[in-house]
Amino acid sequence: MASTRAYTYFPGCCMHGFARHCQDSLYAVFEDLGLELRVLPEWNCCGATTYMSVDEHQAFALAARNLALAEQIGLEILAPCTACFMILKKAQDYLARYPEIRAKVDRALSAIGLRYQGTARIYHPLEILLRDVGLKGLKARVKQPLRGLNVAPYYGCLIARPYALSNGVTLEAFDQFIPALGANLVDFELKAHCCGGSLTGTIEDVGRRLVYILLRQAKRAKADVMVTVCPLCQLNLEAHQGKIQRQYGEDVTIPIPYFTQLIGMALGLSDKSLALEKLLVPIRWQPVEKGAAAAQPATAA
Amino acid sequence: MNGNGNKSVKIGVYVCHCGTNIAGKVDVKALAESAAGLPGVVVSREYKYMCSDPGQDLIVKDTKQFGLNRIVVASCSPHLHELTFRKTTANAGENPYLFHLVNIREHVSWVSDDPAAATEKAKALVKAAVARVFWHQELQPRRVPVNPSVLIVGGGIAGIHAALTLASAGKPVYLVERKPSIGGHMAQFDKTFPTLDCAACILTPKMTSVKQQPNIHLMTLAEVSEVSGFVGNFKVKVKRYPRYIDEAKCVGCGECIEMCVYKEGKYPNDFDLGLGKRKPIYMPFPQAVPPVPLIDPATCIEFKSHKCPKGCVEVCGDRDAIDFSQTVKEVELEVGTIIMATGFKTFEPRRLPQYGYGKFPNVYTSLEVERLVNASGPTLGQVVLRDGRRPEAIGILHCIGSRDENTNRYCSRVCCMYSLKLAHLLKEKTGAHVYNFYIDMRTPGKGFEEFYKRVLEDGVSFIRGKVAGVTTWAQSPAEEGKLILRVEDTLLGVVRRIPVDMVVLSVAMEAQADAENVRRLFNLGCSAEGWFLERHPKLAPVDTFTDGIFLAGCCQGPKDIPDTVAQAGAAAAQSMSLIDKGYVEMEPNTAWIEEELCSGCHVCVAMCPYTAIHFDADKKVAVLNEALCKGCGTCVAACPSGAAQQNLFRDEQLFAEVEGVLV
Amino acid sequence: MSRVSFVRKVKYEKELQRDVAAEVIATPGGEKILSCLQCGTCGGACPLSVYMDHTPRRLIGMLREGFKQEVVESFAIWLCASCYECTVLCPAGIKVTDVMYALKRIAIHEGIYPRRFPIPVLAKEFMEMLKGTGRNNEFWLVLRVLLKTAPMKLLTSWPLGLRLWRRGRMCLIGSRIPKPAGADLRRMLEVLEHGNASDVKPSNVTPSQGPDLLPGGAVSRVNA
Amino acid sequence: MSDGFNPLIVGFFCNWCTYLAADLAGTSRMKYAPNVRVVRTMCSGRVDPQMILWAFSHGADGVLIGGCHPGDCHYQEGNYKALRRTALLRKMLTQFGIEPERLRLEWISASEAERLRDVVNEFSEQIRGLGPLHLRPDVREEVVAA
Ligand SMILES: Cc1cc2nc3c(=O)[nH]c(=O)nc-3n(C[C@H](O)[C@H](O)[C@H](O)COP(=O)(O)OP(=O)(O)OC[C@H]3O[C@@H](n4cnc5c(N)ncnc54)[C@H](O)[C@@H]3O)c2cc1C
Ligand SMILES: Cc1cc2nc3c(=O)[nH]c(=O)nc-3n(C[C@H](O)[C@H](O)[C@H](O)COP(=O)(O)OP(=O)(O)OC[C@H]3O[C@@H](n4cnc5c(N)ncnc54)[C@H](O)[C@@H]3O)c2cc1C
Ligand code: SF4
Ligand code: SF4
Ligand code: SF4
Ligand code: SF4
Ligand code: SF4
Ligand code: SF4
Ligand code: SF4
Ligand code: SF4
Repeated sequence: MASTRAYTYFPGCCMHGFARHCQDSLYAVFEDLGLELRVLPEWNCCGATTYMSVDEHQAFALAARNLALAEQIGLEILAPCTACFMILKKAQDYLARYPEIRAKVDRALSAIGLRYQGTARIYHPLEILLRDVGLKGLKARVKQPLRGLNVAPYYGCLIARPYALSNGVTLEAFDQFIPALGANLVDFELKAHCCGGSLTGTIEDVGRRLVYILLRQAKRAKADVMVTVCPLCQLNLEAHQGKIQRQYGEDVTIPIPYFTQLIGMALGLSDKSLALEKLLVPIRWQPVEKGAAAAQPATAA
Repeated sequence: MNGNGNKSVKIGVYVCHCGTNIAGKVDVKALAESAAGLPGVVVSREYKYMCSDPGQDLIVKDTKQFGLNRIVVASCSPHLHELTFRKTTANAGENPYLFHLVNIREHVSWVSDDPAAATEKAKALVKAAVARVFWHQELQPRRVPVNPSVLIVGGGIAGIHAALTLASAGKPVYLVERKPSIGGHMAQFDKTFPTLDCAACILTPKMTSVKQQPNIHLMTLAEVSEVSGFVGNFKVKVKRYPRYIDEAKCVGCGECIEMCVYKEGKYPNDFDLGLGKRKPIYMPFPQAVPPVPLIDPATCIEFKSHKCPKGCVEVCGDRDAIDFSQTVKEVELEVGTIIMATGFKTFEPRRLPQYGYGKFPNVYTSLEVERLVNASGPTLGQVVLRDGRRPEAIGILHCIGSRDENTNRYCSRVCCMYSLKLAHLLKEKTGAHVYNFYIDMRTPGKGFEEFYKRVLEDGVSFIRGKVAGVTTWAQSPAEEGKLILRVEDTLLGVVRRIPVDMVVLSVAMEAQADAENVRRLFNLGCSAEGWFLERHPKLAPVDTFTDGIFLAGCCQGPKDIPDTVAQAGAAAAQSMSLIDKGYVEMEPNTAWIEEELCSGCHVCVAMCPYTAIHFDADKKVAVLNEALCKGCGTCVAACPSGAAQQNLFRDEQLFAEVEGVLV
Repeated sequence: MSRVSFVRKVKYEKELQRDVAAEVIATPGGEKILSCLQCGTCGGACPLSVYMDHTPRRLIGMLREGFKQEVVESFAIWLCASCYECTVLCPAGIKVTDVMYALKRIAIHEGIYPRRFPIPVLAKEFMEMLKGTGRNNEFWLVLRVLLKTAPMKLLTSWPLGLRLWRRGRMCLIGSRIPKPAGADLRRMLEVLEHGNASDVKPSNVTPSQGPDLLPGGAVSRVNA
Repeated sequence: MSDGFNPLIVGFFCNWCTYLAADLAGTSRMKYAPNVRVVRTMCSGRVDPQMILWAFSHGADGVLIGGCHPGDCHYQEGNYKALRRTALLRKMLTQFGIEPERLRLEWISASEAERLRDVVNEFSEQIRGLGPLHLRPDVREEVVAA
C-alpha cells in the first residue's frame, strides 16, 4: 500500500472482552496491510440485540450516539462484530425512515450536545479488505499460502441479512478471500444459518443444538477449520464443543479462527501477534513445502 | 367579445351525483346553487346520473327550452365521458365543442376526506369551467381516412388469433415476430389446462393457417424500429434480421441440418431452454412456422473461419436456398391500426437464491418442465433429471416471484392452474409422489375448480405454506442426496422438512424485458410492473391511450390462453370497427397562426416536433400546416406575440380557467 | 382403561383484546402486520420454529385477532434469536424480527414471562450495566443473570469461564467509558426514559407468571 | 402553522400522464390534500410563463406543472421545453419577490398515482410553510403585464 488509509474502529464490548484474540489479529493484519485503525473515543455499547427487547428508542439512541461521535471524525466506521455492525446499520436505516424515532433520538442526543446527521458509512472489516486491498492485492501479499487447508466460511445471520449486504456485496464474493489465501474453499451450505447466538447462554439446549448442526455439517463437508467473521459466533461455535460432543456422542471438534487470524497466517504473521494461542480449539496446521498439508485438528482443551 | 361572436352566451350547468360516488362527498345541491349565480349561467341543475338517458335528455330539453349555447357538466374524468356529453350537446342541436366537462369525481370526491373542502374545490372547478366555456367556439372535427392494413407485433397465440380473425375478414395484416418462428409460449407446452388438450394439436393448425392465409404477411426475425403518424395512418419501420436461408426458395426438407459438419447438436436450444442441443443450422422446433431452418452466425463455422466444407450448401443443391450474404434489412409499412401482442417472460428465479435455482441441478422452472413433459421435447417426454435419475418425489412451489414485496406484488393468475397441470402430468409420467406448496389456491375459471378436484383425487399432497428455501443439508439418512424443502404446513400447524428429488418453481409471469423500450416506441402507457396500460380496466380493456393501438394477450397482464384468445378477438374487432367505418375524427385541437399578429420571430418554427410550421420568407410570417399539427400547444406557449393559438386551449380559455379556479 | 381428557378449544370474542395489534402496528417494523398472508415463509425459514409453541406466523395471526394472552405468554418470543431470516424472506414485507422485539417489550413491560426465565432478566441486567459503565462486561453480566435465575448453573458454567480466563479472554475489570462520557450516556437514556414514561399505557392484562419454565424446561422440545 | 392558511395551488397537468395519474389516484380512492386545482393541457409544453404569472397574480400561492417523464412525452419533447421554460421563469420570479419554490415541475406518469398523491401532499405542505403569497400592487401590475 502506498499511502495509509485510516478508519474509525468501533470495537464493541466483546473485542475488549472475550474476543481479545480477534482484536489482536485484526490490528496485526490491518497494520501489515498498511491500514490504520483509530479507536472511536468514548464509544459506548451498541446495545446488542438485547437492548431492543427492553426499549427501542433507547436502543436506537445508544447506536446513534456512536454514529454521531464517528461523524465528527468523518472516517468510515469499521465494526468487526457483526452484531454491532448490523445494529449500527439498522439504527441508521430506521433513523432515516422513521421521523418519530429520529425526533426522540435527536432530542436525547442534543441533551448531551451531540448531533446525528446520518452521514456515517459503516462497514465490516471484511468488506473493507475486499474493497481496499482487493483479492489481487491480498493474493500478492500472501507469504505462506494455506495450501491444503479446507476452510468452511461461516458468516452467521447478521452480516448476511437486510442491513448488512446493503453495501452491495454478496456472501459468494466474500467467500473468495479463502482461495486467495491459498486455502481450499469448502462449499458450506449453512454459512448464513443461525448459530443460536445468545441462546447458548439462556436456553442452552436449543442453543447448543443449533451449534451442533453447524459443527456437524462443517465436519461432514470435510472442513479443517470453520472461519468466522463475528466474535460472537466465534465464541459460540468453539466454546461448547466439548459439551456437544458429550451430548450427541459425535466428534465435532473443529478450530474456529476469526477471519483475520486466518488471513494473518497466510500473510506470514507470527502466531503470537495473531493470538492463535487464545483459541480454545487450536489450529494445528504446518506449512509444508510441497504436497497437500492437512490440518490436524486438535481435541478440545 | 366571446367565442360566439356577438350572440349572448347562455350556459347550462349540470352536476352529477354519480349515485353516492360524488354526492357522498360533495354537497351537490350547494354546488349547483353556487353555479346558478355565475355570470352567463341560465340554468343549473343536479341529477343522480347525468350519463344516463334521462340525464342526457335533461340537457337536450333545457337547451331547447332556454336556448342554451354552452354546456358544462360536472361529473367524472373527461377520459371517460367527454365524448358522451359532446354527443348530447350535438343532439341538442349545438356544436359539440361548446361543451366542457369538469372532473369532480376522480379529482375531487374520490380523493378528498373532508366534505367541506371537497365542495369548495368542486365549486372552484365549476366556476373555472363556466368562465372557460364562455370563450368556446364552434369547431369541426377533422376526418382522416383509415388505412385498412393492420400491424400485429408478436406472434404468440394472441398475435396469431388476431391476425387470422382480421385476415379472414379481408384485412391485410403484417405479423411481426422477433423469433424465428411464431407460436410464442404456447408452442412450448405439452398439454394445456384445464382440459389437458394437446397444445400442438390446437396450435399447429392455427400456425399453418397463418402461413397459408394470403392476407397475412408474416415477418419473423423482425422487430419494429420506428413508428410515426397517428391513428388511421401509421408509418412503421421494421428491421428484418437475416436467417441466412431464403424463405422463398427453401422447401423445408431439413437435409441441410442433417448434412451440417456438426454430426450432433452442440449448442443449447433456445426453444428447449437449453435442455436440448442444436446445430449451427437448425429448425427452432418441428412445427415451426415458417418451416424454414436458420443459421446462427455465432456458431456456424463458415461465419467464424470461412473454411467450412459447407455440407449444408452442397445438399441444398439447386434449391440454392442458403445465402450467407443476407444482411439486416429495413422495410417500411403503412398501416391504419396496430395490435400489440408481445406477451410475457417468465421470472428469473436466480433472483431468489434461497430456492437454489442454478445451483442445484434438479431445481427447474415450470417452463423447463413444460419442455421435459413434452412428447416432442428434448427428452421425448421422459421425465429424467439432469443427473439421469427418475424422480420419486417432486415438490412444486407456487408463487415464485409473485405476490411478494421483494419481487412482484401481483398474482400471476395462471401458475396455480399450470402447477396443477404439471402435478398431474408429472405424477402420470413418473409415478412420483408430488407435493404442491401454495399460499392460496386460485382456480377461478370455467372447469378450473373441477380440475383441482381431479388433481386432489390423483393423490397429490397439497400443503398450504410457502417453502422458505431449498437445501441439500441433510439431517437424517433419508434426506441424504435429496433436495430438502422446509415449510410450515399452515393448515396442520407444524413445520415440516420434505425431501424430494425434483423441485419445480412455478415462476411468475413478467412484462417483457424490453417492454419499456417498446412502450416508448409505440407511445403507450405502462403500469408500474411494465404491463401495457389499457384505456380502462373494465370498459376499454383492449384500447390504449394512443388511438388506433390495441392490446392483446399477456403484454397487458398475466392471463391464460382462453382469456388471451378472447382479448385478441376483441382487439381485432376494435381494429376492424375503425377500418370499416373508414375514417376517424380527430380532436380539433390544432394550432393556427394569426398573420397580423405574427412578428416573424421564428421561435415557433423550431418548437414544433412535427415540423408543422414553416416560415414564409415573402410574407415574413410563420405558416402552420394544420394537417401535420397534433395539437400539443408548444408553439402557442412559445410565441412571444400571441400570434400562435390553439383550438380548445386558446389563451383566453386557459386564462379564464386559471382565474376561475382561484376563488 | 385410559381416561380421556377434554380441552376446551373454543375462543369467544369477549376474551379477545384487539388493541394489542394496534400497539404492535405502532412500533417500527410492525406497521404491515395486517397484510400478512399467513403464508408461513417465516415459520419455514426460522431456525428455531421447530422448538416454538407458536410459529412467528401464528403469533402474527393471533396478534391480529387479539389473542393477547397467548401471544405474550408464548415461549416462542424468547426463542427468537434475532437472526432476521424471516424478515428478509417475508413476502408481505413484514419485519417479523421487529414484531418479535415488540412482543418481548410488551411481555417485559407487563411482567409476563416464565418465572426465573433468563432472557428478560438478562435484558434488564444488560440495561442496568450499560447505564453504569456504558459498556458490557460478559463476566459480570453472566454472573448476575445466573445468580438471579439459576444459581445452580454456576457450577456447570465455571469450566468454560476458567478456560477463557486462562487464555486471557475474561476480564474481571470491565472496560468502561470515561466518567464524563458515562454521565452523558446516562443523561441521554434518562431523557428517553422520561419521554417514554408518559407513553406507557396501563396494562389491561392480568400479570401472570406463565408456566414455570426453567431454562432446562425446553429440553423435551429439543430432542424432536 | 400559519393560522389555518389554506394554500391555493394551480396544477397544470398534461392530459397523457399526470392528469391520468390523478384519475388513477381517484379510482384507487387515494386521499390527498385538496389544495391543487387542475387545469388540463394537452402537453406540459403548452404551459407558458405568462399563464404561470397570471396564476400568481390572480391569487395562486403555488403552481405545480405535471408532465411525462423525460423521453416519454406524448409529443416527443414538450416536457423538455417545459423544463427549460420553468428554469428560466424561476429566475424571473425572484425578481418579482416570488419565492422560486412556489413553482414546481414534476414528471409523473399515468401509472404513478402514489407519486401524484405524495407530490401534491408534499407541495401543499411546502407552500403552507411558505405562507400566502403577497404580491406588492406594483409588482402585480408588472406581472400581469409581463
Ligand atoms: C409454465 C407455463 C404454463 C402455462 N400453461 C398454460 C396452460 O396450460 N393453459 C393456459 O391457458 N395457459 C397457460 N399458460 C399461459 C400462456 O402461456 C399464456 O396465456 C399465453 O402464452 C399468452 O400468449 P401471448 O401471445 O399473449 O404471449 P406469448 O406466448 O408470450 O407470445 C408473445 C410473442 O411475441 C413475441 N414478441 C415479444 N416481443 C416482441 C417484439 N418486441 N417484437 C416482435 N415480437 C415480439 C415473442 O417472441 C412471442 O412469440 C402457461 C404459462 C406458463 C408460464
Ligand atoms: C354480487 C356480485 C357482485 C359483482 N361485483 C363485480 C365487481 O365489483 N366487478 C366486476 O368486474 N364484476 C362483478 N361481478 C360480475 C359481473 O356482474 C359480471 O361480470 C357482469 O355483470 C356480466 O355481464 P353480462 O352482460 O355477461 O351478464 P348480465 O349482467 O347477467 O346481463 C345479461 C342480460 O341478458 C338478459 N337476458 C338473459 N336471458 C335473456 C334472453 N333469453 N333473452 C333476452 N335477454 C336475456 C338479462 O335480463 C340481462 O339483462 C359481480 C357479480 C355478482 C353476482
Ligand atoms: S435450406 Fe435447402 S436443404 Fe435446408 S431445408 Fe431449405 S431447401 Fe432443404
Ligand atoms: S456452413 Fe458448415 S457449420 Fe455452418 S451450417 Fe453449414 S455445414 Fe454447418
Ligand atoms: S396464480 Fe397461484 S401460484 Fe400464481 S401467483 Fe397467483 S396464487 Fe400464486
Ligand atoms: S367461488 Fe368465488 S368466492 Fe369462491 S373461491 Fe372462487 S372466486 Fe372466490
Ligand atoms: S400545436 Fe404542437 S404540433 Fe401543432 S403546430 Fe404547434 S408545436 Fe406543432
Ligand atoms: S412564434 Fe409567434 S410571432 Fe414568432 S414566428 Fe411563430 S407565430 Fe410568429
Ligand atoms: S412470512 Fe410474512 S406474510 Fe408470511 S406468514 Fe410470515 S409474516 Fe405473514
Ligand atoms: S428473527 Fe427470530 S423469528 Fe425470525 S427467523 Fe430468526 S429466530 Fe425466527
